[in-house]
Amino acid sequence: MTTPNTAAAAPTLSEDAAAVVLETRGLTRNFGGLVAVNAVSLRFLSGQTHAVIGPNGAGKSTLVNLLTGHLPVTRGEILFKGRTITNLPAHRVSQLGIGRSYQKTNIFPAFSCFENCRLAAQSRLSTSMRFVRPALAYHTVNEKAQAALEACGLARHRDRAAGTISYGEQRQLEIGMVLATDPQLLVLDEPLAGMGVEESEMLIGLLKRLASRYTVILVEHDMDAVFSLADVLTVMVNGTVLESGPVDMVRASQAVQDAYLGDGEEAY
Amino acid sequence: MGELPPFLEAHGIHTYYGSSHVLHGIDFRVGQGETVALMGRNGMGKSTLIKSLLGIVAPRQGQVSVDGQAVSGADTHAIIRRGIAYVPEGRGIFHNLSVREHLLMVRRSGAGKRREWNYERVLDTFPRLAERLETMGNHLSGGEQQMLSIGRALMTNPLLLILDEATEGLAPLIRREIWRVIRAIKDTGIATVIVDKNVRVLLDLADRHVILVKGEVVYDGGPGPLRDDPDILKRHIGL
Amino acid sequence: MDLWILLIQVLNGVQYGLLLFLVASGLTLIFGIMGIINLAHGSFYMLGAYLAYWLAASTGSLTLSVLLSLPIAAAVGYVIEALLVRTLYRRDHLDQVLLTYGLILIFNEAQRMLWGNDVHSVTIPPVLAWSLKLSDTLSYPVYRLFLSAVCGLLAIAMYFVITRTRFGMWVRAGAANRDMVAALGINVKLLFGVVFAVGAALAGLAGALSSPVSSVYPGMGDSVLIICFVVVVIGGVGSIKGAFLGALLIGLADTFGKVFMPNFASFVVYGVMAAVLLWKPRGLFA
Amino acid sequence: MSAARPIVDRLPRRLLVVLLILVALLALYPAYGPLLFPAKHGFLLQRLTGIMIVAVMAMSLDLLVGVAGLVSLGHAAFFGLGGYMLALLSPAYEGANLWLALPLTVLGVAAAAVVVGFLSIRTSGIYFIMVTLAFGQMGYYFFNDSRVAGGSDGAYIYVKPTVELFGKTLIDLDDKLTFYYVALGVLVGTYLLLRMLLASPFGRVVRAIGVNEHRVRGLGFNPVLYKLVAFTIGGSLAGLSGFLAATQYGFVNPAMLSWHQSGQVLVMVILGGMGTLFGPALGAFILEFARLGFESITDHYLLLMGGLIIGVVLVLPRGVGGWLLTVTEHRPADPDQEAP
Repeated sequence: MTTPNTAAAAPTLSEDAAAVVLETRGLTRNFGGLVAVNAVSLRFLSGQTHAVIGPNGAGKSTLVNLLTGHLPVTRGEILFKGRTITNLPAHRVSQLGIGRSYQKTNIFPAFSCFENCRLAAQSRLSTSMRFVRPALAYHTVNEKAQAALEACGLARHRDRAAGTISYGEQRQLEIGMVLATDPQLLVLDEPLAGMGVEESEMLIGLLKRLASRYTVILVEHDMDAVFSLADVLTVMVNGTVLESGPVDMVRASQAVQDAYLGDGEEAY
Repeated sequence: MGELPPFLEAHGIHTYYGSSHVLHGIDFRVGQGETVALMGRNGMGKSTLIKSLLGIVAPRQGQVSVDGQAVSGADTHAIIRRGIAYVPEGRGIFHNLSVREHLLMVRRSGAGKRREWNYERVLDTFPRLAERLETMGNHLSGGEQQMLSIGRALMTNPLLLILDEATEGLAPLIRREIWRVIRAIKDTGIATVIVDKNVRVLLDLADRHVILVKGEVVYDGGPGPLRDDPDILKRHIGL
Repeated sequence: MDLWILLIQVLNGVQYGLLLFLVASGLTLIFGIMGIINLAHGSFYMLGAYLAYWLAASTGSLTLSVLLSLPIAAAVGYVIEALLVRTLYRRDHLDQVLLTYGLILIFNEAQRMLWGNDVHSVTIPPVLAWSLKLSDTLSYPVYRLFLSAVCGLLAIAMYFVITRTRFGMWVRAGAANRDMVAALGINVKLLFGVVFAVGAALAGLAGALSSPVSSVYPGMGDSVLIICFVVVVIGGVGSIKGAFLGALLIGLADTFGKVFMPNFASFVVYGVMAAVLLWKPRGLFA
Repeated sequence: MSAARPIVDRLPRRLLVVLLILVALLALYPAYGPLLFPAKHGFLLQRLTGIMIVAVMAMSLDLLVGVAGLVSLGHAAFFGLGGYMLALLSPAYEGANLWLALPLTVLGVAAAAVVVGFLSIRTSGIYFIMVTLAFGQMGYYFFNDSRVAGGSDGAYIYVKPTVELFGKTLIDLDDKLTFYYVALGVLVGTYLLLRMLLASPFGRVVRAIGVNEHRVRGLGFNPVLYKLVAFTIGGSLAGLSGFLAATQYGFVNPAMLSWHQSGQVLVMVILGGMGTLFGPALGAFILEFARLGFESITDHYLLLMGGLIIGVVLVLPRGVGGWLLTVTEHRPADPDQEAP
């Protein structure tokens, strides 16, 4: 079994402290007696798409929630560009430039698609404690929202209520909202969950475009998508890192094969 | 292999979550005493199919019958009472009930006054539970919760046991233990529907395999063709 | 001497607390298990009190009327659950607040139509209408002791039912995860109906039992409702144990508040609640 | 929280027309009232004034309940506090100076709302309902049990506040007709103020919190801050409403702060249609007119009120305002609305 630190030995980038965007050190989270994330130490490098896979209950979602401040950490540290962000509340993490999407579609269904993105873009105003001028009169915010809407391919649904577009489009909107917050790092939590075939293909296209422009942490179930998108792959099982490294290496690993197909020795 | 007389039969199940069309006209049957593996990647509709069969989610179209009786539209408890026990994904353990209470709250004889499974036998089967009788649900480990969920299901003396991801997220030793019990249950002649990621075990254990892709059945048959042509699995399930 | 007065106050506080518990336990169960905020719960308390007064006047026996008011309150509760509350399970809490608020108005008006606006008193049965002499100047009414004993016994019985019986296990399981209860083959609709009816019956019983002590008057359900909500929230919504301790806490706080801060007694009760919630935002036992 | 919270950016034109007609009917009432209801005109004028004042409170509560998702059952505390501030600021036998009394009242109530809000916003759901109820009841018993401003008997405000500029009386609040128009002005003004707030960046955030607070935090806003400011604004407007009510009746008593008052206004908000602003104001009129109507039919009007409320819950889940929005929004063919 390789150590998690092999992630840093990715082929495309040398290990350079400056290139480490996000790092976890011994990150641990307990729920009662259950250790959902257990001493996870990972490095996420600038410009890379780093996928995290693993069976249900492996701790992927908990990891995302810890990285983005949605859950407090039990033990360990999280560093963003060298500064600790451990246990910062979610809104502060977001303001630092870590944008996340959610596994379960998490939008404002009654608002128009544009308003969803506009609200996201508005979060980058110095403050939203502005009471008099209409929100729609802030043109830079509008432009950012429109750009995000176009980037996620929903410009044609600009004025439709987000709850009325198709499920796949809602997943796209979810990503559009993240883009509208000008993130430096994207944390995408199962962006393909529950999508149809054509919808998946469309979204994978979108993710590919994003992968070339952003540093991405991608938590996903869909193997095809992961293999076609990721530079680095981390496999989690039972809250711990089973393997981490370049995609092809991890893919060939026996331990990973077993985690997915069973170890065959499970005589009963 | 001759077809077993059906215990549970479903035809043309269409289920929606809101406007999202999840199941596209599924036919599904379980013979008496038959072990059926329900397979497919995440999000393909396996759990939704089970919930539709049990009336936990109301299908928009389709018929379900249990033991020859139509149960479409019936309340969940009434469907369950026809001899089905359900071990849900996530185990469905009550945080505020002890192990003992979990077992006693559902103790009943099955169809035809069958009483094969009782408190003592369940505890014999899961010795770890016997050691933790007064422990509350939220203080059990994942493996203990899983054993309790299965033990609780057996207390109802079912004719059909549905196991949704019963080995998910468990340590290998515990998984082995769970598989041993499932095999033992199968051998007592209880029909089972098993959803699991462990394809190798399923190929060995199940009489019949149903593979779902995007809410449709793409394979329904014995394990033979799946063993002979690994491509089928690779395409629909595997790495 | 002071010790006797203290004892009397403690007895009063405990008696009030136990009475509150009878009402609050139903409220907390109905919210904890069924997810229903039932503002009309106090109306069952009022119903019990008026039934006791009315039946005692016509049958001449308070004991009989208390026993009769119990099934009547349960039946009214069951019918209301089946006709109205059942439509609200999947609805917003605010719809429940609004509908049960409407029910309060109807109950209050029905009370006025049937029994008028007067304050009525109910006579204590002769067997219990005497006082225990504590000292030369102090005595304690036996009926209050009897009331505490009955409420205490009911609390114990409830504890037994909840912790030891299958029905109790279903109720607790329902509070944790009602869909799973149905998936185990238990008729949740019926369970909910019964819980609602039992809650109504307990509140009605509390009203009937306390009628000789507190008299019977219009709007009596509203004040008990609010104080019971305080009890439930202090204890943690859905927790019977919490309701019990919360009820005793409020009973004692109210009684001693009246002794030590006669001008701010009610203020004390709400102050206790605010303090508890600031310390534990989800109550003591949530 | 309910995901189907209606969004009212621009009112449908037909609805706007309906609302303008209603406002015009109110504005012209003093002209046609004496002709239509010769015997009851004075009474109705007073009643309408009172309803408009309560409608202001209902809209202020809608900002909390319908927009921010903060279900407060203690809103009357701010209403009552506004009234008591006026009573305390009024010298014994002369009118308070409005230029002083009004800002002081609003500031005082705002300060109380900041404190109560700061303490209650930590909780959520039914706990928030109950904490606000507790604070409301604390306010009630504070005025009921203490000797402040007459205790449980309440206190009279013998002379209405004076509105003077350079020694000249601008507005005579003692004049019933003048006061009627003041109330109408405040009603329309509050509505427009809240509409402005809702359209602002602040309002958008608060509205989003009411729909999905978790997501708002994920986008980088601190919801606690926005909820606190919204709570304070809502409380202050309720204080303004209480100030006007005390001015109208010349009397304050602890019942102004009671949970009954909070509950009644909450019913106006839900019945009128949460989150629509105009709906809760309509709710105030509907409930009060229903009461007037039922009172004239039977002594047991509460029975009918209860039935009306239950009926609305069962038949109009989004309240009267939500229903009005749906019927006036009726757009014939919109190709973009077709599912792809």
